[in-house]
Amino acid sequence: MTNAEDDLRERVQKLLAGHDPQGDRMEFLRAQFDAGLAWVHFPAGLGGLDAPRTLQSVVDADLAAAGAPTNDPRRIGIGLGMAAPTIRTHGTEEQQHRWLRPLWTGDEVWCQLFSEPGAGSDLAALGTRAVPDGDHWIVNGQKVWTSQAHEARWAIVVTRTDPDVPKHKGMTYFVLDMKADGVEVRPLRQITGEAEFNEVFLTDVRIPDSQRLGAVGDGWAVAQTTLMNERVAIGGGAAPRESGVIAEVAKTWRTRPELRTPAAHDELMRLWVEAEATRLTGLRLRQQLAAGAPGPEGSAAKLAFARLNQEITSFELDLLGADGLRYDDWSSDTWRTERPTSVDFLGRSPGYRYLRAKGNSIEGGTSEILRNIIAERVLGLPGEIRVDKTVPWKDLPK
Amino acid sequence: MTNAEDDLRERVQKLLAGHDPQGDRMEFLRAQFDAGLAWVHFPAGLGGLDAPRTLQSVVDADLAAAGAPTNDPRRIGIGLGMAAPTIRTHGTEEQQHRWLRPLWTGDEVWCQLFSEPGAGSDLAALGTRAVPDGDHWIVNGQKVWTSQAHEARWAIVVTRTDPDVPKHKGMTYFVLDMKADGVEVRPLRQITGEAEFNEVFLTDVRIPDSQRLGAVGDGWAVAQTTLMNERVAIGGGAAPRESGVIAEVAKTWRTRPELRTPAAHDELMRLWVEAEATRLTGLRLRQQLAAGAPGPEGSAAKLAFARLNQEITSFELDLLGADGLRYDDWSSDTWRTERPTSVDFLGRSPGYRYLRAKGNSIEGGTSEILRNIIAERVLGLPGEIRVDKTVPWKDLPK
Amino acid sequence: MTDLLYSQDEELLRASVRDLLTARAPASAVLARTETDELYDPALWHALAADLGAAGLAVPEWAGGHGASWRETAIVAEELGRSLAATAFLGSTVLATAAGRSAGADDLVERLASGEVTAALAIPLSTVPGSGFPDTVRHSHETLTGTVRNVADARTADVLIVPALADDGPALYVVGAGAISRTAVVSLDLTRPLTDVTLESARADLIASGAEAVAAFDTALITGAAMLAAEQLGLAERCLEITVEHLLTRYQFGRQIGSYQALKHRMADLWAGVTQARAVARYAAGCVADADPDAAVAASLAQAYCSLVAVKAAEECVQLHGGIGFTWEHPAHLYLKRAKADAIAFGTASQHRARLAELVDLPAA
Amino acid sequence: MTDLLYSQDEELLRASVRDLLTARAPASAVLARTETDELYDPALWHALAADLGAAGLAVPEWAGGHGASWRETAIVAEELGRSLAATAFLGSTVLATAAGRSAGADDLVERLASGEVTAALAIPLSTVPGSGFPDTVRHSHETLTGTVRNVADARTADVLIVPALADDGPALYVVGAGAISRTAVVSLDLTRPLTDVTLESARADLIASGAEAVAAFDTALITGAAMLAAEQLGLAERCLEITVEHLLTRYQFGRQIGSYQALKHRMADLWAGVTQARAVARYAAGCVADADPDAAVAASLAQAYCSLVAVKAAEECVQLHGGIGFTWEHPAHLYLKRAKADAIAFGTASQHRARLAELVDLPAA
Repeated sequence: MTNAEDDLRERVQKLLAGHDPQGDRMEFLRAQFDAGLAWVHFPAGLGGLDAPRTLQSVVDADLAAAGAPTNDPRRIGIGLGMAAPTIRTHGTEEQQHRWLRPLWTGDEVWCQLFSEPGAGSDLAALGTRAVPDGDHWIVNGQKVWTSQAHEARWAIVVTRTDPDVPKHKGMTYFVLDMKADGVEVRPLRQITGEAEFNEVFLTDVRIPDSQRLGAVGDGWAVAQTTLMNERVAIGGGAAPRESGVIAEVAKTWRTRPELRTPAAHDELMRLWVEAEATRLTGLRLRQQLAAGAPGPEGSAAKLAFARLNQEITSFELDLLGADGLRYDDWSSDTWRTERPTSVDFLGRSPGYRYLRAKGNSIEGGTSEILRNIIAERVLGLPGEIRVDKTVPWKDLPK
Repeated sequence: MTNAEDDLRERVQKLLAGHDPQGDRMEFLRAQFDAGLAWVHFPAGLGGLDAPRTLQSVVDADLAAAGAPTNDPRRIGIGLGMAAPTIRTHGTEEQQHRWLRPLWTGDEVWCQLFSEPGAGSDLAALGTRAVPDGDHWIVNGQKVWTSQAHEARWAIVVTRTDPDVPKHKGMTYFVLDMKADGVEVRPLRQITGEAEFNEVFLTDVRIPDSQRLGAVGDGWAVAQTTLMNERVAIGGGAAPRESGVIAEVAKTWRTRPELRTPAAHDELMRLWVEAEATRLTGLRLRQQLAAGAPGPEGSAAKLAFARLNQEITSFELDLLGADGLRYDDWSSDTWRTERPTSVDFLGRSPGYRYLRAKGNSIEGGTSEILRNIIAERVLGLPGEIRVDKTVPWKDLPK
Repeated sequence: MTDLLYSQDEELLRASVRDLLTARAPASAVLARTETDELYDPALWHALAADLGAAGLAVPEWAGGHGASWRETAIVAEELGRSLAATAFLGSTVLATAAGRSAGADDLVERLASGEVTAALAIPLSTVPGSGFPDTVRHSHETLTGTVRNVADARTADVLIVPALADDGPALYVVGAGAISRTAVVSLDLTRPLTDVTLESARADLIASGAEAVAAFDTALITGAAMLAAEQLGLAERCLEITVEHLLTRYQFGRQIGSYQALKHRMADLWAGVTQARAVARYAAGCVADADPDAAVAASLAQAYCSLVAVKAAEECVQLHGGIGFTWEHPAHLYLKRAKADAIAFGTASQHRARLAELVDLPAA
Repeated sequence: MTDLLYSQDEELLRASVRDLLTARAPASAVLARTETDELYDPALWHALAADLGAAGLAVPEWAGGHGASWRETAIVAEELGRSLAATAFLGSTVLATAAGRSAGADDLVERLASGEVTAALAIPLSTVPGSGFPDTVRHSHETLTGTVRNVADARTADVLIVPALADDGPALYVVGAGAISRTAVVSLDLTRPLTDVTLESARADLIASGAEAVAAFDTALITGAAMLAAEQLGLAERCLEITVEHLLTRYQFGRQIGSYQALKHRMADLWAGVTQARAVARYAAGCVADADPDAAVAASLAQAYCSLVAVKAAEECVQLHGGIGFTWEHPAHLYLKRAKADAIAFGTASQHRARLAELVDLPAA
């Protein structure tokens, strides 16, 4: 055991001694942050102790053993995974101190305003305009596919500040107050009948220049920091064999022998093999990360996950036959009010799984873009011929 | 029955009266040509009578009923299908009279010298040089994938005559005497172990200018005539259900019950369904042609045929298991001497079928090029960005 | 050999049906109706079934129809597959009419052919041709009792044709809608919602029994499978069409996304699949129209092939529309839901492969 | 959990093997040897098996080996899959060594581990793990009689390990090559040709009987399946590599063909498949090395997955080389033939799926 580790565990004990882990949750989390035990690799005063990142797991294990509360990382995933590293890398001292503590504790939820109706895979085509006005910017535009916009206090947002230069060069990155005037959040209903995501309309929204992250015109570079951290976050936990949607189908197979046919059996096993191969690939990726050698295998995992979820859920409906023709809930009365905060693949009907899985090859980078990335960055094949690199943004076909 | 049809049938009877259909084969064929009953839509004196093309089938049926010989169209397919229409469209009167008669009777076999090692899908990239020398051209280069070069008397050949203009503009089309000095034919061994095709090396070969088809620099347009006729020729006969490679597998399935597994059964039926769908597509295409409305469905048929042959033969090897590990003949002694003139899918081992089928998605236009053609010409999607249209041929990357 | 082309008359019929559906049931209207109490548009049905005569195409003139055939009926099915407008076509014009004609229920067939009455065949939509005669409804004391789940187009049907087991074996009955109770099913397919039908001592009129009832049941299923293939063809064609349109109008990275070769090749493959599906579906329609001995093979072949093409087309349509294709507002999801439900209707592709194996003597392991 | 990564030692071993094979068995030499009488290069075998110690990796030091494991042996298999040099590795170092160790045939194993003697296991290469003990060879009067078709690496083997049925049940024997007759098979796979082996009252030494013989037979098959997956992984990696190289050097229409997106996406999908195959093959090697109770599942999983990836990689290699890939001169066909033969070796993917179903309790219909 190293000295750094000893030191950290001592600090954990001190935190636990001074704050009841079963007491007020937010009070405890704030104290954890102030003790530098939030993300130990961050600097002192910003929730960390400049310790090696790998030691966070030691802290978390000891806290979990003591029954301490968590900051519910699923709920504040966008803040933790995307906003925080971006603020840390590109924010001023003042910005870091203002935002990181309530971000980590979950006092303030964050969302991400990147995609637009006309700028999906091609994020740099975005057209949300920000025009300077004294020490403020006036922002107009429409963002889409925003998770948790309806719960968020803050947003990270990329805007176009100079339409007269090529598209990658005229963008600027801000933090936006979701309570500001002119911010309208509308639920975006999806093919499953519900609305996980939102559209966000920005009409003459004023953002103080003090909420700019990075220099004017540097928005693309700042956004890369955000997206890089999104990609690292993909990969998932070490699930046991027969997890996820394959488990649902396997359960159906074992418990409903009347549905079995010889042809379905081979197809079930083909999918079982694919699922197990994908699981082992994920495990190997985790072993690589643990050994400090992250590889591009995450892209393979995401590609395979999307295809597999789609194939398995499609097979599940075929296998069920008559029952596959039925759905659980399209209710048009509830979709605006009962908003899911995460995907519930397993708690809903097979039909829901089939439909929701269609999003897996679109969200977080389409499978088509992933294949481009693999072909170009991993295999070294030539990039697409680009016609949009030197043309001013305003002259691009849209 | 029309007057034209009556007239033709009368001429057939006259031919049969004057020439014993069971007598000398070549004598009969030459007489058939001279009677204008070779290809009735050609002009008089060139094997035809300027009759409607559709009436040829009437002539052929009557001749067949009388036991007349055929010109063995498989053996002289390149001459009939590609050289003849090109000579007819682009040749001078003299050229047409010189070449068409012995071409049709089979006295002279033709081959096609188009593809080169560096110019496959991109035929217009070809580099075989033809340089004028008085009333001759001196030709140097290498051609490849030439069927029947070792039996051919004449070749149609496309050459580069001007390397300083963009590639489509600097080509010229010739008829080449395969017995000329400097023509060397080498068998090209393929993955099946045998050699259906040839490489043809041209070293200082002299071609009289009188053997040029079309104008100097018009070679691309002339070649289009040839290739268009190749594409029309694809489509095939009206085969009954369970023809071709699916018949082989179905036979194995029915006669060797010990090989059957439930999984293989579903795969067999999947392939059976694909084969039947492909057969019906071919039938529908023939009905369209018969109705005078040819469509682009031939491309779908060729794509499907290639994929299906490959999938079925691959399945056949899996089904056979132990027997699939064995081949019939790799003999290195015979491949140079025993040259197949057509593909014998059904007479050879399953391993041969598996390997030979790999060529189906390459020969006569790769499946990739076919997909481009469908996407662009049928669906109206944009063409690939071209970087080779305006650059002189000599400056293109190779 | 069956004619696999479309005749001029068929193309005229197609144009009329398409004009009607384009005018009266554009995608936005079809979507909007899925959340109202009037999913079915009675005026549209009247225009289609009665005015254009679509309900009586496959019924001889002496029986009150228009004396065309299932081949022409398939054209209507193709167009309805493109449109997705909710109608009683499959249940009434295809299944009930085919069963009624086979059973010789001339009065009922005449009323169906006029389009003024609609009927449903009380079988689960997932019933596979060649499967045994159903036994979930029993006949005794002149009445029917039992439950049938997932019945297509029963929600608004005036009468039901019910296959039931009587004391002396299979039989087919006609029951008035007033005599049954119907429970709406929350269906995967928003534009062809299913209904659970319960009969409790429901009064019923016998229309066929014994071998005749079985033949009518089999004929209805084979005809249904063949007409469904036409619907799947139309659906796939439309999905291909709107996807290509999207690829031509959507720009990313300064280029139409239809200029990216990977997408072009996927569209080309899909087009090839649709082209093959057309030949297969036409063959099935032709065989059913001609009562060809190959009809059972043709119908199963069509379901084994067209089901997969339709689902593939709808899935590609969703994927290549990107985020847009994942929204409720875009009609892509309506096609996806119909395509997937159609793939289960009358049995899955894999069930049809198994049936074909029996029909063409390629025995199971 | 099994370590799925490569250790530093393994990477060093890989480099040595690759250097040797690159220098002594380049593709042109491998192809040329397929048409000579010396397909197997004895000097190469000595360098690989004895000098680099590849034949003794999985044999403990006390038994005359190098005390590594099947995990390291898998590295050699990967490299041989890349190279396709014909060697006795699968027959002798994998199958015979695994069987011999399980049967406690220490003397034989020691000689095999040194690389100075090679052996083959007299079973058809297509034998599926979990299938019954073979009965084509019978033992009586101290001798063996029977025929075994399609034996791998028997052509040059010094001895054979023969599973045979004795009066009292399954047994394993060692037979000298002099006592058998061998008929060369015209094999699909040019670089691993098969041999039909006939024993006529051949003198044989018993090395195991009853349950021990069955265990040795099963162990050999599971080990063989796991090591073959490593070979398939190496083959797929190499096919991907040379295809990408070709896409970078071949120009059509003025552009590297690797700039065409449809081909890029196919390569990306293939890379993803190879990436998954690597995890699966490593898991199988690890399970076999550790005698993990999951080894049977891991080996069948590996065959069910890696077989398909290897064939796909070889088929894409042929197709994307265009005409060049169809010629005898280019090594693509050697990979295709090996990949297809490997897909049948120890059972097809579909047979392994059926076996997995039994192992993980997903019963057949």
